[in-house]
Amino acid sequence: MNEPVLSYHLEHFEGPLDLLLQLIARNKLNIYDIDLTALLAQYLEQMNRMESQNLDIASEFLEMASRLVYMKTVSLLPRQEEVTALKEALTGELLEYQVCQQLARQLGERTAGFDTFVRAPATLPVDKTYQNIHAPESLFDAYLAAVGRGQRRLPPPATAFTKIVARKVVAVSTKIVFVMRKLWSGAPKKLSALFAGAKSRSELVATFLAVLELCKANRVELHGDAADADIKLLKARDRY
Amino acid sequence: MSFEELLSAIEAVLFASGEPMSAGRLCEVFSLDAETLDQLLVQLSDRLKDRKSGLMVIELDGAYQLATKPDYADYIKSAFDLRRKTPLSQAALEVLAVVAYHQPVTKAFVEQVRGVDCSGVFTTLVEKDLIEERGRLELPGRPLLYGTTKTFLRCFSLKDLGDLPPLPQKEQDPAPDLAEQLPVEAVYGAEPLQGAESGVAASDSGLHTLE
Amino acid sequence: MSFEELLSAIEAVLFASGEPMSAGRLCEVFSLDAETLDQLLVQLSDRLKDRKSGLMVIELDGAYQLATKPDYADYIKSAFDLRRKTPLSQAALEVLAVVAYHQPVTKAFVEQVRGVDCSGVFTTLVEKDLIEERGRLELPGRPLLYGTTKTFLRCFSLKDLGDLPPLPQKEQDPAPDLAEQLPVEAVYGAEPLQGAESGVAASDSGLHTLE
Repeated sequence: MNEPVLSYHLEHFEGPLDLLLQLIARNKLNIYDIDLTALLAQYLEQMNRMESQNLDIASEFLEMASRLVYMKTVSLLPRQEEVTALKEALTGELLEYQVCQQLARQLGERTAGFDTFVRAPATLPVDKTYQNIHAPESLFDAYLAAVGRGQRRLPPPATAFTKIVARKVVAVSTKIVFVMRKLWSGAPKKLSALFAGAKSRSELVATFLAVLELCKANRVELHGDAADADIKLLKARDRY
Repeated sequence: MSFEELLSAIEAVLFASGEPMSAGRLCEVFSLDAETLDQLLVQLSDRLKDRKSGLMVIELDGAYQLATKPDYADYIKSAFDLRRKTPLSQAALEVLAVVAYHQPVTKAFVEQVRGVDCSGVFTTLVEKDLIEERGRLELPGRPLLYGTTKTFLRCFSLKDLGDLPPLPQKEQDPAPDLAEQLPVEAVYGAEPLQGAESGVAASDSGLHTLE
Repeated sequence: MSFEELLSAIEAVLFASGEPMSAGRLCEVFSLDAETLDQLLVQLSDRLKDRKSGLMVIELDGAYQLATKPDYADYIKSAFDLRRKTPLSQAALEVLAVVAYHQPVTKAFVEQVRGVDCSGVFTTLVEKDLIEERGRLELPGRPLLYGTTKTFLRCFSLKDLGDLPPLPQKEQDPAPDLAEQLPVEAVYGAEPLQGAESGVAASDSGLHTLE
């Protein structure tokens, strides 16, 4: 069964089942009693070919490969019950998919209706306001239908974001300017003084980041520990 | 109102509606009983044929719609710059087939049959109005169910789902004896179709003779 | 193509168009000169009259359109009125319920809850005046927010939103419980401080409730 098969042009597969069906048909394998050795070899060869053509191999193909390998392994065991069951399951899936393909072909042969055209509804200046009356409970039922009783799938509601977004976020750049102005006189200041007037946590964070930026750029110098530290602006002549 | 005028009025209403209109609603608009409406629609259909109209009346699952005849498709496509080919991929046809024969059905079921992820195809088919939501399945995760639409019926020239090509009875190729042991319906028709369409599944199914 | 068939093809194209089509475009599609087209349209008009069609050709500013005859306006109106009474689909009800309980809410929120695209349903619900736009969310993309309308209250026999049937468990508003898991202020640190202590106290208390 390992004779060259490169003459086949198996290019497009709808999925691993489609590939298996094609391999089975081309190699005249018995779908009801699959020759695992032959099928696995062919399947892996096809995967290699896809890989060598730099095709993206969908995870489904890899899954099927590992399934076939597993079946092959199990088939080496003395007891054959498990492999028989696995093969039957695969046969079932292949037959089912074969029917699906056949029905799809039949549908594909009768697409003449795609050549009929209809028109959009007339746009009458009519009031489309809804008219029916429902019990309020119908909403409750629909809500549970959509969300489920556990309500696990609820994403955070819009209001959760408005809170964040409504707050003013202070830009670090404005704080850089602020720090430089404070220190412009050249005299060292207490680091803590820079934070004294902060009105929000965002402002505190921005001020801190501004100080770090300025340190990195070699524009300020810090001496001392923690809140007690002094900060001094380095004028151009002081640097380096 | 004369009989002739009634036909014209129905034509006008179907034209304005655009979408398929149920027999029930037509009866209500024109204060007709179902039988008379049926006759009138046959007459309207004949009249359009006699006068070589470019239009026709189609019946879709008990609703009626005016549509253009397929003969003029090329002109319409060129007038509106529509693509020529039927825009359905093999994947789309396969998904449609499973949904049509098993509806209502979950995406997971279809994916199991096809062995591949079908999310993209489902989105496309919903966009093309060939399938639609049909409630949810009472299972963990409450998956959505899908069924085919009236547009699906029109596009595949089906009056209703009973018109679908019958399921294949057995495998054409190999091992007839094994095919008997494992009838396709036993594998494929695992979920009975609900409602009026059950005839599709039942008609060819050896399983039902057991009852 | 025979003359008769050409008329039918023009009828079909005008039907599918819905909107007026310029004479120029029609000439192009059918490879006709303007004069011939004029004659054909007169003929088509006559043919519709002959077959006592409910439709007619109208000309507006050198463009042509198929339209219903005014005689049938009342029927058409009553057909459209009936459409208003079509009950909401399950999908529409679900969307409406999620909007009602969580408003103001984005389409993305509803789609995440339902696990499926809901654009069409939103359009329909706005058309039916059951939901309406409520400004935008100040997030990238500035998505639209939706809420329910007065018509909604009337159709569901509610005096106000407080009348909505209460949801089970504590989750009438999932916000507080989410906030506990993930205190927005603690993470983003953007809460205004009215004096440093209160801010610290607040975030501390949030953490210590776990003990």
